[in-house]
Amino acid sequence: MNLDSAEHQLQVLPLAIVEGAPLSDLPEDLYIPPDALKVFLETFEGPLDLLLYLIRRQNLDILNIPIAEITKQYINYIEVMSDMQLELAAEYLVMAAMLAEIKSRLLLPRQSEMEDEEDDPRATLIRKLQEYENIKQAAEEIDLLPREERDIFATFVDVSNVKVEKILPDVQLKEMLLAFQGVLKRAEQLSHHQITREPLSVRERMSTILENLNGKNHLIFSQLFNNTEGKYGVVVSFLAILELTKEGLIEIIQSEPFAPLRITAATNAGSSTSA
Amino acid sequence: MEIKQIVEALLFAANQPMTVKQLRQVFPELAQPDNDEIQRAIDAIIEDYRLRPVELKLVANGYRFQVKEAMSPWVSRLFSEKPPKYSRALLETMAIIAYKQPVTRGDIEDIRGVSVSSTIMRTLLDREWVRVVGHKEVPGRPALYSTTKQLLDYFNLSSLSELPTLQEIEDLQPLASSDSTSTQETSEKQEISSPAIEAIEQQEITGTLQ
Amino acid sequence: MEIKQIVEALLFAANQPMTVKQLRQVFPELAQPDNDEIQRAIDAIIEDYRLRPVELKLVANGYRFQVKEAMSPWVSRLFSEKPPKYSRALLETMAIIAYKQPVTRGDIEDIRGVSVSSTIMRTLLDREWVRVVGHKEVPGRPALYSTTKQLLDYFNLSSLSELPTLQEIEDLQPLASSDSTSTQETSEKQEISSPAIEAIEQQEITGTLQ
Repeated sequence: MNLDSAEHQLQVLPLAIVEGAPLSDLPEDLYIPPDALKVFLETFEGPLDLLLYLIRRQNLDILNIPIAEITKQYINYIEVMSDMQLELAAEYLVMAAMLAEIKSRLLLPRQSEMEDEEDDPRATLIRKLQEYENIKQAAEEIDLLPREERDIFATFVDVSNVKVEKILPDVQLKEMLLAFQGVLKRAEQLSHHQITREPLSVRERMSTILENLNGKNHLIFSQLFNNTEGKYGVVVSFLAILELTKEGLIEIIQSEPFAPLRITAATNAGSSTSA
Repeated sequence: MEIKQIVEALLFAANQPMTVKQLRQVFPELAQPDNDEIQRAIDAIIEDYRLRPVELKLVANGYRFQVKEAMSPWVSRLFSEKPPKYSRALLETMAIIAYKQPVTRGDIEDIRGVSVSSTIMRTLLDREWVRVVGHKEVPGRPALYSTTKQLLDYFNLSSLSELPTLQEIEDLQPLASSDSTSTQETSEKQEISSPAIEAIEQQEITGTLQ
Repeated sequence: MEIKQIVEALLFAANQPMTVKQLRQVFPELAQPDNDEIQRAIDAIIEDYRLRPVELKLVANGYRFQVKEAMSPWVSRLFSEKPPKYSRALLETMAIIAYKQPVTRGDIEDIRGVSVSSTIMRTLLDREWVRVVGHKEVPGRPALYSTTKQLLDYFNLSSLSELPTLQEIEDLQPLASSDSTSTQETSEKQEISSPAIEAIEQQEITGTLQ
């Protein structure tokens, strides 16, 4: 699938300007135009995948790959990548080094006849390529298997007329909080996920306002405040309205000066609230 | 594909009753059968299941498949066994909805870093711990989820603000039963301010909440 | 009440797959039909639904009613949310665990030639498709991963052997450029019926309800 799209791109995309400057010394045997190199890292699942692509692309026998030629092509890719200052996973460089080693070994006369197949880096490489290709194929086939959520759907048969009450799993509050603790720890590691420290009463109020708005055209701004809640309640409501506006979930509308403010559900598309 | 087959599949797959109109709307606009055709299909299905242990029944909100009344002694035996436990993924999802509401499924996935299965969302909705309070006006109009009063009642809280703060959660100790290694940590008294934490402590002493 | 009727009602009412044994245990102790009777009832039900849009299917955790695959274009129109898509990296990781289990993360990285992201492992564990079955006794004691019955259920399979067969690795012919003819290591059989896997299959996975 990815190979196809890569090939497709190569036919469609013209040679392009890379980062403002035309790329002049593009190796001729490079099969992907420079534009596609940008998606290189996402297209290929690693050095083995790239090598397989190079081999399959030329209908070569995996058991008899021309190491020198493949190495040259592979290294060309890597060079272009680094010219473009794309961040390259270390594995790609390790593979380049391995290929270079194999190539140099093949040029040298054999040192020892006792050398094991095990030690032959070419045999190791071929084995790895085969193993990876098998897994890759199996993964593709697995992806085609019918699966839940996409091809297979559960049946729902109502049992509410059954007299005995269904025993549902019990959850302790602490269990939930500990699970959340785990989430927070992970979120800390991925520093770009900030869990904001909104007071919960505000978030709760946000939900209430949205729910009250559900199915209605609008609410009058002043109706969102309940005087019996005192100053604190008014502040909570106000913060909730501001937060909802900030998150683009509601809009505050005033049709004319001094007209009552109205709150509506945000509408980017047509406001079809009926399900 | 026969209309009857499609209608039957839809009625089995839907997790809520479906009206004739709703069934019709599942068909592509240009190939929608009329209401009569749908109704005829429904009638035929009802007839097909006359002798089976499940039936297609018209309830207030539409048609749904349900287990026949006569089967309830057997089905109730099925549910009387000890229930399985909820997964950690479900608990995490529930906590995120509680603390970050109103949130879309995408928001939850962002925070958890993994996709949330439909089963989890359905379990939470079925249990009425979570509900849809609106839709976000972005492409796809994803549902916005919030927790419900039922959830608060379940945990014996009168308002979400009684839940511990994020800081208190970070300091939360693991469940006593699963942790036997650190003795020194337990001796350290925690600063406890939230009623929920107190409730938890109580709960741990007296057993279960329910 | 006929056994077949009861079994059919139970299978529809249970919202998870049921084994023959589980079905039998719903019956009162003194009136339990034997496994053969349950199996005959199941076979008869399967036959009854042959031409209907739903089917009774055997998956890893037992029998379940499900909407037939052919109906999916219609049924998916019922749900606004798109089914999740899984990346090649995730599918390949999953395939390696399925075919080579039990494996460590290092084994997976070895085969794929790249590092495995934590997100992928977490997604697999989170969906309960993969679990840790032990630790390899090498420095660092890395976790050993295996697939679960839930994974098979998800892919509508009843056993690992129904997975697409992995091609055998061809014997490496004597290298053209080298004169060495030392005997090749015979290619490992890639059949998925190793004793380890059978043990895993037999192991009861205590399914958690999501």
